[in-house]
Amino acid sequence: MNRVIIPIALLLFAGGVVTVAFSQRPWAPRSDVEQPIPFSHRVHAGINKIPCQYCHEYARRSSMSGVPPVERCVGCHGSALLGGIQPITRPWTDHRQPPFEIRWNRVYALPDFVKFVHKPHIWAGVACQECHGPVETMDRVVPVYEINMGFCIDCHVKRGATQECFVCHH
Amino acid sequence: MAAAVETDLQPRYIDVDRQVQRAMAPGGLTYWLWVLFCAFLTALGIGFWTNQVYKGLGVTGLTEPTMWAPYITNFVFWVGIAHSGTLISAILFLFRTRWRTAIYRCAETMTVFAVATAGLFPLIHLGRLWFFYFVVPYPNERYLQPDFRSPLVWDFFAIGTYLTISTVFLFTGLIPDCANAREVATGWRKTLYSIFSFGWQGTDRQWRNFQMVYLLLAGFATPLVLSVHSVVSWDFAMTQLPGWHSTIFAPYFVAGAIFSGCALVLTLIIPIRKFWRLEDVVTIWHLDNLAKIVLFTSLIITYSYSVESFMVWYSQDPLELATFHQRYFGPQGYFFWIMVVCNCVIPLLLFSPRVRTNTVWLFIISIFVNIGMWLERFVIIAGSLATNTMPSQWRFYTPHVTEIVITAASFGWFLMNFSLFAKFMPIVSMTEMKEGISWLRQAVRTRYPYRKAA
Amino acid sequence: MSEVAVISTFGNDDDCARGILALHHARIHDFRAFFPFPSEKIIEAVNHVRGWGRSPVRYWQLFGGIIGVLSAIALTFGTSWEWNLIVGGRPIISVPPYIVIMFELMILIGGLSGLTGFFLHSRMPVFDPLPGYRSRFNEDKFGLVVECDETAASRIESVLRDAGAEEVTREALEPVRDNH
Amino acid sequence: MSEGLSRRSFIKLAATAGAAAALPGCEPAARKIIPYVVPDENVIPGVPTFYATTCNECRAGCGIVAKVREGRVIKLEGNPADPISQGSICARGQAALQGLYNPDRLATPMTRRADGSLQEISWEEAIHQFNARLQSAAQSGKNRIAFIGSSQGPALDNITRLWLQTWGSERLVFWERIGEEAARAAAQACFGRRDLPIYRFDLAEAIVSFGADFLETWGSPVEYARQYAEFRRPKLRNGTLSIGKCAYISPRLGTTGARADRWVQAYPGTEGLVAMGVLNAIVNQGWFARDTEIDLGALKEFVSGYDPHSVSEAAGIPVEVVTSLASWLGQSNSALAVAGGDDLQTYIAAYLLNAVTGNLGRTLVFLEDSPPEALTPPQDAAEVVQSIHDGQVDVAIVAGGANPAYSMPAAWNVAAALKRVPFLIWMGEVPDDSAQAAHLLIPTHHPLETWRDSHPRAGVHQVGQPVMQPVFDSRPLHDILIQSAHLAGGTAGQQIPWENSADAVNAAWQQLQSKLAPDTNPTEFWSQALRTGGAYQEAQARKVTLDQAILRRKLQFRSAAPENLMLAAFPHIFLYDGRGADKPWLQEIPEPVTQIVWDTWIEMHPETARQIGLKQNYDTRYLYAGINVVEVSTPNGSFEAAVHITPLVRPGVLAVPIGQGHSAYGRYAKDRGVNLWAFLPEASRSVPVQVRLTEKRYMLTTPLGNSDMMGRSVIEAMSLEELTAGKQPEVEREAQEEMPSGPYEMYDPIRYPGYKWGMTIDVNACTGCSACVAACYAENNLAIVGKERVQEGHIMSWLRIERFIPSPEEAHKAPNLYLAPILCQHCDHAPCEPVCPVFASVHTREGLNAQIYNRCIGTRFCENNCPYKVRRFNWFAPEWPEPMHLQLNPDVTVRGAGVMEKCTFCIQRITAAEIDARTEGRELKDGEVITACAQACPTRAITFGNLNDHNSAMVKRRVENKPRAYTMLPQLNALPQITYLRSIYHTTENL
Repeated sequence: MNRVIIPIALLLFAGGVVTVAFSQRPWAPRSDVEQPIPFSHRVHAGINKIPCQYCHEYARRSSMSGVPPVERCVGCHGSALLGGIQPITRPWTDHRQPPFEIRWNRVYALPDFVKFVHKPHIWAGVACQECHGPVETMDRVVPVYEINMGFCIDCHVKRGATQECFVCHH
Repeated sequence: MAAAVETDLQPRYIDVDRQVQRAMAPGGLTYWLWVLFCAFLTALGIGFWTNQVYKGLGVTGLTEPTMWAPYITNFVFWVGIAHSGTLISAILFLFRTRWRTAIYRCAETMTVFAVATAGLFPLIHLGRLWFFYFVVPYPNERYLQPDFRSPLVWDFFAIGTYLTISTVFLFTGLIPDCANAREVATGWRKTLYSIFSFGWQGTDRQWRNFQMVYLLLAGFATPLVLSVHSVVSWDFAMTQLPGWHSTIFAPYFVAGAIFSGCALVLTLIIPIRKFWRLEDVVTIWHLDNLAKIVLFTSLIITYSYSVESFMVWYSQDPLELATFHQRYFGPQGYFFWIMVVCNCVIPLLLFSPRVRTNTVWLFIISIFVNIGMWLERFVIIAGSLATNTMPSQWRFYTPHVTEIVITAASFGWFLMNFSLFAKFMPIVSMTEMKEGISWLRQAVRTRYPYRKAA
Repeated sequence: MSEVAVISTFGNDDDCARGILALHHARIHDFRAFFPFPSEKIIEAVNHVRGWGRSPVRYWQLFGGIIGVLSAIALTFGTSWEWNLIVGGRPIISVPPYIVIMFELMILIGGLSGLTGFFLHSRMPVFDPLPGYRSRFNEDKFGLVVECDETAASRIESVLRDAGAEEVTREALEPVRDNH
Repeated sequence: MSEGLSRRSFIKLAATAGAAAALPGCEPAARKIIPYVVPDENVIPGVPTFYATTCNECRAGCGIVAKVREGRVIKLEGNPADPISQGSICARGQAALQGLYNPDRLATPMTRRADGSLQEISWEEAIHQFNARLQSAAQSGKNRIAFIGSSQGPALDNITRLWLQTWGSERLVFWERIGEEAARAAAQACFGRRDLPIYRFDLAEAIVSFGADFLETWGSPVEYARQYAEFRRPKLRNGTLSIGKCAYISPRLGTTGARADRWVQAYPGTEGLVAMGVLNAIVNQGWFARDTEIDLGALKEFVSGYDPHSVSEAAGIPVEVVTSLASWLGQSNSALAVAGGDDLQTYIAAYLLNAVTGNLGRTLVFLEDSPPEALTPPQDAAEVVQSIHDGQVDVAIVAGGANPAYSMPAAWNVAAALKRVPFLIWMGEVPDDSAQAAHLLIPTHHPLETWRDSHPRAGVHQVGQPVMQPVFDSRPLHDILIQSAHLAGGTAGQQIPWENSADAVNAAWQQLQSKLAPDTNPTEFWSQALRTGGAYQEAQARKVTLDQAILRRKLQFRSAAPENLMLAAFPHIFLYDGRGADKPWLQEIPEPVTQIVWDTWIEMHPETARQIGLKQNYDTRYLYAGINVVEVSTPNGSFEAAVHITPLVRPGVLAVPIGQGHSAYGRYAKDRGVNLWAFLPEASRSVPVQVRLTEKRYMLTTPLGNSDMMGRSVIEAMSLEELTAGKQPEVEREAQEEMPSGPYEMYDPIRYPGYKWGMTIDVNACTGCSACVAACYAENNLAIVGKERVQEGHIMSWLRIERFIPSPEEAHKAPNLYLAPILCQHCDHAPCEPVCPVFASVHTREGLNAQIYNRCIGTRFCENNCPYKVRRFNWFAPEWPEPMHLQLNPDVTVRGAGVMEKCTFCIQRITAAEIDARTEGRELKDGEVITACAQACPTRAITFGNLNDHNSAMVKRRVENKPRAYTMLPQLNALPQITYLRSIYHTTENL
C-alpha cells in the first residue's frame, strides 16, 4: 500500500509547498533594504515625535506620500550639515546630477497596474501605521504587513470603503 | 488467421488474446518512424507555441474582429472527435449494443487523447497563458474567483470533468485487460501492466463491483457527453453574435461531434486493423455499423444546416441575413461549400452497402468528413466573427504559419499519443470480446457471407 | 495443522457456475472464483450462493453526486456573494448558469467517488496475488479456489471434479499471509 | 531589467512548459527614490500641473494648456481662456507632444564629414563653427547669408530679423507652403489692405466654400469647426426649425464636403470660375444687397462673361447648382463665401461675393490692428532661392522646421540649391529632407521647450512658455541667434539688447502692456498672461469698402477642362503640408474620409478606374482586398502610388494627399508614400496628368472593414423635415419622462444610486476631425502599431471615427457621408461581461464597464461578444521608443501583451475627481469630470456627465434633443450608456 501512497503524498506535499511559496507572496516588500544613510525613524518619529506628514508632506495631497527633500533635513539640522546647499529644482529629465542627492532604496513598491493613492486614505483617517506598521519604533524600516490585494480588501471591507476593481486597477 | 475463421467454428477465448497480443507486439521500423514523425510535428508545434507565448498572439493571423479562429476551431473539432468515443463506449454499452465491443477501446482511447488535445487549445489561444490559473477556483489572496456565468468557465468544468471521467472510464475498462497482458508480458511492460491492472485477478468480488462501477460510469458519461458538447456550443450560442446566437447549436453540435468522431474512428481503425491484422476482431460488420452512424449523423447535420438557414431566412433578421449571406457568398464562401460537399454530399455514398463494406472507400470518406467538420467549425467561428454586427469592423481571417503548424502539431500530438497507447495497451477489449464472442461470430457470418481475402 | 488451497480449473463459464453451485450444495462457502470476463452465469451463481444483492458501489456514486451538487452550489453562490460583482446587468446570483457547474461537479465527484468505492469494495489495489491464482484465469480459464484445512481438501476436490473441472490441484498456503 | 533573458520572459517561456505558471509577473521592489534637494513649491509629485502656452503646429494660433506630471508634459489640452481654441484642440495640436518626444530628434550637434557621414561634435565646437562661418560670409560682402525658417511669433521673428541684419544680410524667408499669399493679395486687390479677415461661420445661414476645406486644414480648423457646429445646430428661425445650408465646391469630398449639404464636384481649378458664375447669377437676379455702394454697371460688366451655363459647362457641374448657390448667398439673411487653395482669383471672387451680398463686416470681418504679415511672400522666397542658385550666398541656414527642400515648389529646385550652397546649416528638431545636405546640424528646442509669443489676429496676444525642461541636449534657436548677434559686435549687435529669447519675449510683453493695459502693473500683467496664456481683447471691426478698381480687372480662368485627367492634391488633414509625418499618432489615425493610414494613395472614381483599365470593381465591402498601383506622369516627373477606388471623388480627377514622401524626417516619415509638392506647380494644387496602370500590387492599409452600413443602426441621420414634422424639441417637460423608455429587463434592474456615467454624442456636430481619437491616444497610453500591423487588424484605438458611405439608392436622403465617434458604449447589459471567465470585464457601481487589465488572461471572448467592436487586444507588448515613453500618463496602466483593453470613460480622471470631492466633503459638480475626447472635441459634440443628475448638461442635451436621440444597435438590448443624436441633413428637394 505504501508503495503508492507515499510517493503520491510526497508529490502533493511538494506541489503544495511550491504553490504556497509562489502564489501567496507576489509583491512581498523586501525586509533586507539597506539605506545609503543610517536614517532612524525611531529617533525622528518615535523619540522626537515628528509627525509623519511633516516629512512625507504630499501624503494628504497626492497619490504619493513623498520622500522629504534634503531641504527639510537641513531645516532642522542646519545648513552646517552640508556646508550650504544650492536650490535644485530640476526634474529628473536633466542629465546633470544635483549636488546633494540621497538615493534611497525603495521598501514598498506596487506594480504598475495598481494605482494606490495616499490622499483618500489619509483623509479617511487611516493611520500610516495601519499599513506601514510601527515605523516609529524602527531604526531601519522593514515592512510589517505584506501589502497584497487581500490586505487592501480586508481593510476596505472593514471600513466599508469601495471594493470596485476599477478604482485601483485602471 | 483468415483460415482459422473459416475452419474454426468453435471460437476459443485464447484466440482473442492472441490476436490482441499480436497487435501489442513490439513495433517495427515503420511504426517507430510514424511515431517519430508525429513527435517531430508535436515538437515543432511546441516550438511555435513557445514563440507565440513569448512574443504575443500577434504572430498569428488573428485580427481585430476575428479574435478566435483556428485555435478554437481546433478545440471544438477535437472535443467533437472525443464525443463519438464516449458514444460508442458508454451509450452503446447502456443499450447493450453488441458490435461496440471490438471498437470501443479504440474509440475511447481516441476520446481521451482528443480531449487532452482539445484541452490544450484554450490554453494555446490565451493571451496570457501564465495566468491561466485565474480560471481555477481556489482560495487565494485576492479573494477573487472565476465568474461562473461565463461559458468559458463552464468549458473549464465540462472539459475537466470530461477528461477525468473519460480517463477513469478508459482505465477502469483497461483493468482486466491489463491484468491479462500482465500475465504474458515481461520486463518493464510487466511492471506497466501490473500498475494499470491494480492487482486485478478477476475474482468474483472484483467482477461484481467492476460491473457496477462500469455501468455507473457509463451512465454518468452518457449525459456528460451530451452536456460537454452542449457547453462547447454555448461558447457560441450564449453570445449575441449573428451566426453564433442560435438555439439549435447544442443538438447540432452534438450531432456534428458524433459525425466527425465516428469518421475519425474509421480513419484510425481501418489502418490499425490492416497493419496489425485485427480483421477478425474488427470485422467489416463493425465498420458497416460505424458507417451507418456516420451516414445518419450526416443526415442530421444536413438537416441542421437547412434549419439554421431556414430560421435565418424566416426570421428576416437583417444581422443574421447579412452574416449568412457572407457565409455562403462572401470572400470566404468557398469554405462553406467545401464543407457542404464534405459533410452532406460525400457521406451520401454510404447509402450504398458496397461503399460501406469497402475499407478504402470508408477511409477516404472519413477523411473528407474530418475535413468538412473542421471547416464547419471554422466557418461558424471565423466567418461569423468576421462578419459581425459592426460592418466597419469586418475583417476576414487569413492564417499565418504559427496556427498552421500548431494545428498540424495537434494532429501530431494526438496521433503520437494514440499510436503509443494503441501499441502498448490492449486496443481491443479482450474481456468484452470473450463475453460476446460466440454471438459475434454468428452475427458476422449471417450478415456478411465470408469472402476470401485477397 | 496446515491450510491448503484447492484450485480447480474450468474450461468455460457454464462449468464454473456449476462448480460454484456444487460447492454451495456441499456447504462449502469459503471459495473464490476467478474468471477472465464478466460472465453473467458465474456472477449470478456467486450472488445466489452468497446472497449478495447489487454492488454497494452505487451508493458511493449517489452520495458523491449529491456532494458534487452541494459543493457546486456552495462554490457558485458563495463566491458570487463574496464580491457582489455586477456582470452584464444580471443578478448577483444567476442560477441558470450555475446549473451547468452543478451538473459537471455532480458527474465529476460522483464518478470519482464511484471509482473509490469500486477500489475499496474490490479490495484493490492488490499487491500480493491471492492464493490459488493462476495466470490463465485472466486468459481463457475459469478458476474456483477453496481454502481449507488439509483434511477437507480431498472432499472438495471430488466435488469440483464432479462439477466438471478440467483440472484440480492442491497448493500449500503460507502460514502468514495477507488478509485479502 | 537585466541583460539577456529577463524574468518576465522567463516566466513566459516557462509557462509553455507548464512549470512556473504560478510565478507572479512582477518586478522586485528594488527601485531608487531620489528626492528633490529643494522642492519646487508649485509641484506636488503625483498631481498634474497645467501650463498655458500656444500651439505651434499651424498658423491658426490656438491657445493650449500643457498637463505636466513630475516635470514631463503628458498631454496637451485646449486653453479655455483662449478665444480661438476655447478649450479645444485638434489632432495635430495634440501630436505636438510626439514632436517633442520624437525619438529621431537630433540629440547632439553634428557636422558632415567629407564622405557625407555625420559626426558628433560638442556644442562649443558647433557654436564656434556657426559663428565662424557667418563671420567669414559677412566679411565677403553683404547679403551672403540666407535664412529660411518658419514664423515663430513676433518676438522671435524680430530676433531673427535683427540677427540677420547684424550679419549684414536681408535674405530672410519665413516659409509656409500652405501660405496666406492668395488671401492677402486678394484682400489687397479688393479692399486695399493685405490683412487676413476673420470668418464668422456661426452667424451665417448659408455657406459656400470654393475649395476651402475649413474643417480640415484651411485657416483655423478648430475655431471654424466650432462655428460650423453652431451653424448646423437646429435653431428656430422665424418660427421654423432650420439649420444652415452649406455647399463645398471641390473635386474631392473631404470631411468638409462630408458635413456639407451639397458637394459640388467642380473640376479642379475651376472653383473661382464657379464663384464668378454664382456672382453673375446673383447680379442678374438682383439679389445683391442694396446698400453696398457698388457700381452696378461695372459689376454687371465684370461678371458678364460668366453666365451660369458656360460656367457650369467649364466646371463640369449642373447649371442649377450655380443658380441655387446664388440664391443661397443672395437670399439668406447672412451668408458666407470662402475661398481656398492658392489661387488669387478664387479669393477675389469670394470676397466679391461677400461684398455684393452685404456680408462684408457681418460674416467676413476685417479687424483693426491686424498683426503684420509674418510670412514671406512666395515671390520673395523665390528670389532668395534664386540667389542661392546664383552663388550669391555663402552660408544658408534652414531652421524651425521650414523644410524648403520638401515643400518649396518643384520649379525652384531647392534641393539642388541647398546642395550648391558652400555651407548649409540646419537647425531644428528631427532632421528632415533639408538636413540631408547640411554641413552643420544643430539641435534646437521644440516650441514646447522655448519661450515665444504669438499674435494670430487682432486682439489675441498669446505667450508661449516652455512647459518642460529640454528632453534632449538642445538649445533654443533664438538663444543661439542672440549670442551670435552679440558676437558680431559693433553697433549692429547692440540692436539686440536681450540676453536670451526669454528676455526678448518678456520685453515684448512689457511693450504690449504699455499698449494694451497701460494702467496695470507689468508684473501682474505678465503673470496674468502666463496664467491665461495671453492677453485677449475684443478687436474692433474695421469698416472696409470694395475698391471699385477691382471690377475693371480682367480675371483669367481656365476656360475649358483639358482632355486628360487632373491630379488634385489636397493637404492631408493630419500631416498638413508634411510636417505631421514624423508623428506616429497622425500617421496611424485613419484619414476620416478614406480611413487609410500611413500612406499616400490616389483616390479615383470607379468610372475613372474603369477608363484607365482597372479591372477591380468598386466594392464598398472589401476596400483592403487588393490594390493596383498606377504610374502618374506630371509635367514635373512621375510617381507611383496605389489606387483607392472611391465614389467620393469627381470622375476624371485623381485626389492625392499631400504630406508623405519624406526622404528623411525620422523613422515614421522616411520613405513612405509620395511628396506631392514635388509635382505641383507654384500657386496651384492641381495639375494635368497621364496615368498608366502598372503590374504592381500594393496594399493600402485601413482598419476599416466595410464602408456600407447595411441599414444597421450605427450612425443615424434624419432630414430637417423629419425633425420639424411634429418632432420639435420640447424643452419644458420633466427630465424623468424624457429618458429613453424602459428597457427590456428579464431580472430586477441593477440600481446605481450614486453617480452613473454616461455620454451624449451629437453626430450632427461631429466633423470627423479625429481630435478625440488623438486625445484618447495621448490620455490612455494607446500604443502605436505601425502600418503592417494595422493591416493585420491590430490597431489599438479605443475611440475611432467611423465612416460609412451612403449607398447610391439612399444618397438623396442621407448625408454625404456618415461620420461619428464610436467608443465603448458602457452598456448596462454589457455583452462582454458575462462571457469573461475571470471577472476582468465587470460593471462598476457607477455604471462603468470596467476592464481590469491585470485580471485579464486574454481569452478575447469579450471582443467576440461586443456588438460595437470597441475592444482592443494587445497582440504584442506595446513599445515606445525612448523618449516617447516620457509622454505616458502615469495614472494609466501600460498594458502588456495578451491583455484586452478598451475605453474606460477616462476612469483615472473620474477617480481623481471623486477623491478630490470626497476629501472636500462634497458631491461632484457637473462638468468637473470630463473625458479626454469630450475635452478635445472642437465642436463639443461629446458631452460627458452623470446620468443620475437630471440637470447635467449631458442629460439635458439628450432630453432636449429627444427626437434626435438614438442608441446604437438597439435591437440587441445592450442598453448603451451613450446616446447619439442623429445628424440632420437637407433632402435634395429642399435645398
